[in-house]
Amino acid sequence: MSLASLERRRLTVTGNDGVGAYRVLRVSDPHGPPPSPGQFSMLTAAERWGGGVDERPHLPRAFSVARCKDGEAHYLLEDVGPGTRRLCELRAGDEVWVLGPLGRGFRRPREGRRAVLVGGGVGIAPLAIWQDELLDRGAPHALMLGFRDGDHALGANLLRCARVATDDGSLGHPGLVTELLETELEDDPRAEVYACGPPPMLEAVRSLCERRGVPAQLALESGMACGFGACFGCVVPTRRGGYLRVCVDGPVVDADLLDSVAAITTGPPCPA
Amino acid sequence: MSLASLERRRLTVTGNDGVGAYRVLRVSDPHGPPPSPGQFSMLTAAERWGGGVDERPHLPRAFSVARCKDGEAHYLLEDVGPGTRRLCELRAGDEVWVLGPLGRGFRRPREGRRAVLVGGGVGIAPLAIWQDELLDRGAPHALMLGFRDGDHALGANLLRCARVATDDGSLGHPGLVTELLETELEDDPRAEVYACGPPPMLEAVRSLCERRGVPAQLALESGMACGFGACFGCVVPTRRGGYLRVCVDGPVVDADLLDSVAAITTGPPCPA
Amino acid sequence: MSRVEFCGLTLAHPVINGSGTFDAIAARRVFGSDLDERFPFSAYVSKTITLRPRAGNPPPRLWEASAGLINSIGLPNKGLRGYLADDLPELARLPVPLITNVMGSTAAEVIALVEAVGERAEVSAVELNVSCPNVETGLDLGADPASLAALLREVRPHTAKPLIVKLTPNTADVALVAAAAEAEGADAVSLINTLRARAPASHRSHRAAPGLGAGTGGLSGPAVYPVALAQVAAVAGRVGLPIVGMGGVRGERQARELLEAGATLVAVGTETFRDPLAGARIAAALRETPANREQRAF
Amino acid sequence: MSRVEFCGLTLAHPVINGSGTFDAIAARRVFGSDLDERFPFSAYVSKTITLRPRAGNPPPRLWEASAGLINSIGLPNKGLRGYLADDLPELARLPVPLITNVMGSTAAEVIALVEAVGERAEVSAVELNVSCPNVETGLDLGADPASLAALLREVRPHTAKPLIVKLTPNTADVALVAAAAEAEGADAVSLINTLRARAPASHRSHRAAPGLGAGTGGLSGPAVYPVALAQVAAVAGRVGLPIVGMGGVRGERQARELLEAGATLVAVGTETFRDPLAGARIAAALRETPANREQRAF
Ligand SMILES: Cc1cc2nc3c(=O)[nH]c(=O)nc-3n(C[C@H](O)[C@H](O)[C@H](O)COP(=O)(O)OP(=O)(O)OC[C@H]3O[C@@H](n4cnc5c(N)ncnc54)[C@H](O)[C@@H]3O)c2cc1C
Ligand SMILES: Cc1cc2nc3c(=O)[nH]c(=O)nc-3n(C[C@H](O)[C@H](O)[C@H](O)COP(=O)(O)OP(=O)(O)OC[C@H]3O[C@@H](n4cnc5c(N)ncnc54)[C@H](O)[C@@H]3O)c2cc1C
Ligand SMILES: Cc1cc2nc3c(=O)[nH]c(=O)nc-3n(C[C@H](O)[C@H](O)[C@H](O)COP(=O)(O)O)c2cc1C
Ligand SMILES: Cc1cc2nc3c(=O)[nH]c(=O)nc-3n(C[C@H](O)[C@H](O)[C@H](O)COP(=O)(O)O)c2cc1C
Ligand code: FES
Ligand code: FES
Repeated sequence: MSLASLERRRLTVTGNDGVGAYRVLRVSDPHGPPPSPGQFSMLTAAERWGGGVDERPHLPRAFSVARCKDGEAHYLLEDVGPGTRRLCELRAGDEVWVLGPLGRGFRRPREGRRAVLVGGGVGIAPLAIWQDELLDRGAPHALMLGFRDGDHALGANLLRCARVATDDGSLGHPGLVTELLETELEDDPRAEVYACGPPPMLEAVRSLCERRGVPAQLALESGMACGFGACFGCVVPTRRGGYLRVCVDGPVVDADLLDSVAAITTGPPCPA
Repeated sequence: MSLASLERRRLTVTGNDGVGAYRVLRVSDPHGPPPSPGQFSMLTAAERWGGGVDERPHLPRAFSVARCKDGEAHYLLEDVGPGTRRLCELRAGDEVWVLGPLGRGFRRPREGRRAVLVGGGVGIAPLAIWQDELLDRGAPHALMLGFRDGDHALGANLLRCARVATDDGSLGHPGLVTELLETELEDDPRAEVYACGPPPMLEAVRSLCERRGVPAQLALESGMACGFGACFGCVVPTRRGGYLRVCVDGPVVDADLLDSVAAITTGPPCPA
Repeated sequence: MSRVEFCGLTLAHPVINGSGTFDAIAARRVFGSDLDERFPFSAYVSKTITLRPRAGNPPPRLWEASAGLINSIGLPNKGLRGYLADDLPELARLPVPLITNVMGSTAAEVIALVEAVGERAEVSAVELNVSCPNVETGLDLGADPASLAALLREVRPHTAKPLIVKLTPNTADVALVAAAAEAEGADAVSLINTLRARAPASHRSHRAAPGLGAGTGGLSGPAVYPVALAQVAAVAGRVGLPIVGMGGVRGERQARELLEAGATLVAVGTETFRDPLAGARIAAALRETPANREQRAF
Repeated sequence: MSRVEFCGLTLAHPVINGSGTFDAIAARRVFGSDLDERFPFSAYVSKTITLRPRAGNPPPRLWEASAGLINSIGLPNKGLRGYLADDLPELARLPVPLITNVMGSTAAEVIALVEAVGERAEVSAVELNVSCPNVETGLDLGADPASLAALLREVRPHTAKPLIVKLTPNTADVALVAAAAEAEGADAVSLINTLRARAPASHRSHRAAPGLGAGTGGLSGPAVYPVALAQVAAVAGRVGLPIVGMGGVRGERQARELLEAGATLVAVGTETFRDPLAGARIAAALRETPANREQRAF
């Protein structure tokens, strides 16, 4: 796990490309600490952060590092509010403040288990960099991604060999990605599941894996003010009682730490 | 004097050109009520008003209509803070909210008097449209403009046949524009002075005209929240005691209403 | 959402102006007949009127803050007599009911104001400002339940018109103060007034001068909205009186949230400075999206 | 501006953290040795510690407001025993003096906390939180001069360490409350804590849920700065105690204005969430521009 510098870094945007309903923001970061898959950064546009709807955004926003390549960090963005809107506007040459990499990323599959990556919506982001690493290591794995429609499903092109499900049936399996997962676990119970996506999807993954006794690592989201454990704002309830901070105890947590992921759904901000 | 509509209008920027230290913002407004010289508008960028230094601007900003030509209103801008900075950034195709025209403009010279226009810095703006009207009417007049340096003095090109003074002597008369005025009034005491500029200049004009018994109309500035008499924030003290609201009783006022213009100088915002 | 009953008045919609944030007489000069044709509020609340004329505070009176405005206007007004003689006839021509806001520094002053204003047929309701932080009244009468109760006990009998008490937000527990107002016969409460605030010293002139002529002022605008919502909800949880909710309302969202928190009307202040038709815009939006509203309610 | 004396401590600069806005132990995990090498504050103020452990409020705990943040964290902490056993040894390794912030709902609780914390050599000063609006203590002890005085009269004798009282801004006249603290032997006051605020109901889930798990919360960040400046100036005008000024400090400008208004130290809270080195950035800026400062002073 890489440690972040206490100093947020002012980095230059090298590109911002539309991929279906998403954008991929590329930031030049040749000297930054290399992020582990599943880690995230807190991003703030260097200019005009604020002044959107309701005079927001004010605080930085959390984004998974989606890829790290050729001295650039990639972030996958979905415009759901004033912060993501502003970041979606950035173009090559603009600058962003980056604090990170933060949090705990994915851990390798337990001995004898094969990685099964399950993503929903913009939650495919950390799976991309994780797949990159699995491919580098030549580790066998399966990948299945769910999207609401065909435009969003174009995001699947950012990864390799994904099986795709769409809610509206416009591409791949018509239905939920967890249905694909169910079949997959049927076929190969010696899996270790890596999931990131909207809370209902994560909850479905969690309870499915629990029922089948398959270990799962869930990349959680939660409204964050700081990203480094300072505000105690990003908590989710744990099975043992009490709360964990998603930013420092996660975002990737073992599924069996949680009773349910549904409890988190009310938390802002937390896009589909 | 034109009446404004109660509805602020969303208009399109047609251009924004640098003129020395200033910018001229052009806004398409073919159907708006024609402004009288000396009237002003409250401007707000339609996008991203806010989010500058200290999360400002929040309120609209007042700008004299500097010219009205070919269905466009021109505004002369000097970047002195977050509001003017944002407006200076606007480019053709961007949109602004415009409330106006507002306030009371210049009145014609009294019978037998010749208009002498005296401007300082960005205060040349209302004199430009006033000169346009005087030229249209074939009314004889004199024009003298003061600037801090040569870069600002390029603003004089927006008007015709100006005598220029610069503080640093880089162009025209080295010194204050009020020195030019003094000579002018020496030569032609049957003048009516129209002045707009920073408070110390206005005060010098006021006391000079008072001493010489020359009528003067001063275009005042004052920090404004609304521009239409609602907030009572834009006041300046009057000679009779009490205050007048610059937005509805001015911005152009007869100099003899005031004891001194210096009292206004502390008021934000009020650029040089 | 269309007609609203408030203190016996039937209003066309639930959006009015905050006292001191819209001068209808000046606006008529500026906008002409447009003002009356598209009057943005369903009732008009006057600026605070005092017994004697006041010039108001020395400028500067305004300071823009982060997402807000600090003002130290100082309640300039013509005084009771000037108001009744000059302003009331003009305000009576407005197409909406008139609420007159008054403030006095003693019970006797307040009684004189409430009586004189209340007996005028043009005035539909009286709003009592017990909260303006810009003015040295010695005491802030509304800051504490006991002193407000004492004042209302004396004042209430002096008018049969609806009496709205405009509470101060600068208090430890606004719900307690509202309960005192209810107990002493207020017909409604309105809140929030501006938060006591200070602008930095201005360094523009040669000597360090305060950013506001009066040193301190009151904060309004979006910055105060979360405080307004908390106070309106707290008051609604405590008293049964109708509430005029205000403080940082910019658009439909805040208006709707205040109504959902228990307000009967919402008032718009600072946003009107940005958009004179803000009140009408918000009222129209509230009217247009009842379906949306129900959708969100289950 | 370099070394500052505060309550007998000599601090390297006048910028500290606001309680509950920087978890130095978590930060050490996140940033490693960088944390100690570039520690941004000249003293470290702990999160509020209570007698018994607290899990804190249910999420959501954060709501972004216009130019600010509403939080309802609910003072999660390990309780006194856990703090002393687990956290204190880790915090003692920080390169700066340690101030421990405590809160109790009765005088007996506060005494137990102040005694236990005050006797530890690692602790340089005790800050007493009498103001947290997120927690149902029944009473807000700091909201009123008399109840604060009564509390301090009991608590003060129980520690020889400097006692800083963190005042609540949710009060009618904070200067009166500060005067009560001074009279009862407080060594310093700190302000402002968050303003009582409410986030709108959230319509994201199927049922309308509150935007904050706890319903109400506290507002911080730039939105509250004009209120902080007014309260610090009011307190400085009334008491001779050193003041820790905070509330919406984002940069040098606000820090300097609070110092000019009478604060001895300034604390940074919400801005640290945006920039973990905000404290150091502001301290450096204060150090670098004394000339500028003098220029502006004549
Ligand atoms: C560890 C982590 C990793 C993430 N990775 C990614 C990623 O790779 N890509 C990505 O696109 N997103 C990612 N997110 C989510 C991303 O951080 C949010 O989408 C973003 O913060 C939204 O900010 P916004 O200003 O655009 O929208 P906001 O308006 O702040 O939030 C969106 C939602 O929050 C609610 N909301 C509305 N008003 C408020 C308010 N005032 N305060 C708080 N919430 C409000 C609304 O329901 C709205 O739909 C990640 C989050 C975390 C915690
Ligand atoms: C009738 C009228 C006509 C005008 N015509 C023109 C014109 O034609 N062209 C033109 O360029 N300008 C004109 N002005 C001035 C223009 O309105 C101001 O320059 C503008 O409002 C400044 O806004 P800003 O956000 O850029 O700067 P601000 O920062 O708002 O104001 C600039 C100055 O105000 C002070 N200030 C700093 N902080 C604050 C704060 N928080 N709140 C308030 N003040 C602060 C500072 O000393 C600063 O230098 C006119 C003003 C009036 C009243
Ligand atoms: C410039 C200004 C003047 C005000 N004058 C008065 C007043 O005379 N009487 C009063 O009761 N409230 C007065 N207020 C308070 C407003 O009526 C309102 O309570 C407050 O501004 C909060 O609403 P807002 O955020 O929508 O502005 C004034 C507010 C402003 C900004
Ligand atoms: C997330 C958060 C948690 C806080 N926790 C505490 C706390 O535990 N104890 C306390 O006395 N103040 C607490 N505060 C208040 C801050 O210390 C500070 O007084 C307030 O936030 C104003 O400063 P700011 O605007 O710089 O954040 C907290 C504030 C925030 C935003
Ligand atoms: S985001 Fe602040 S503690 Fe996790
Ligand atoms: S700017 Fe509001 S009254 Fe003049």
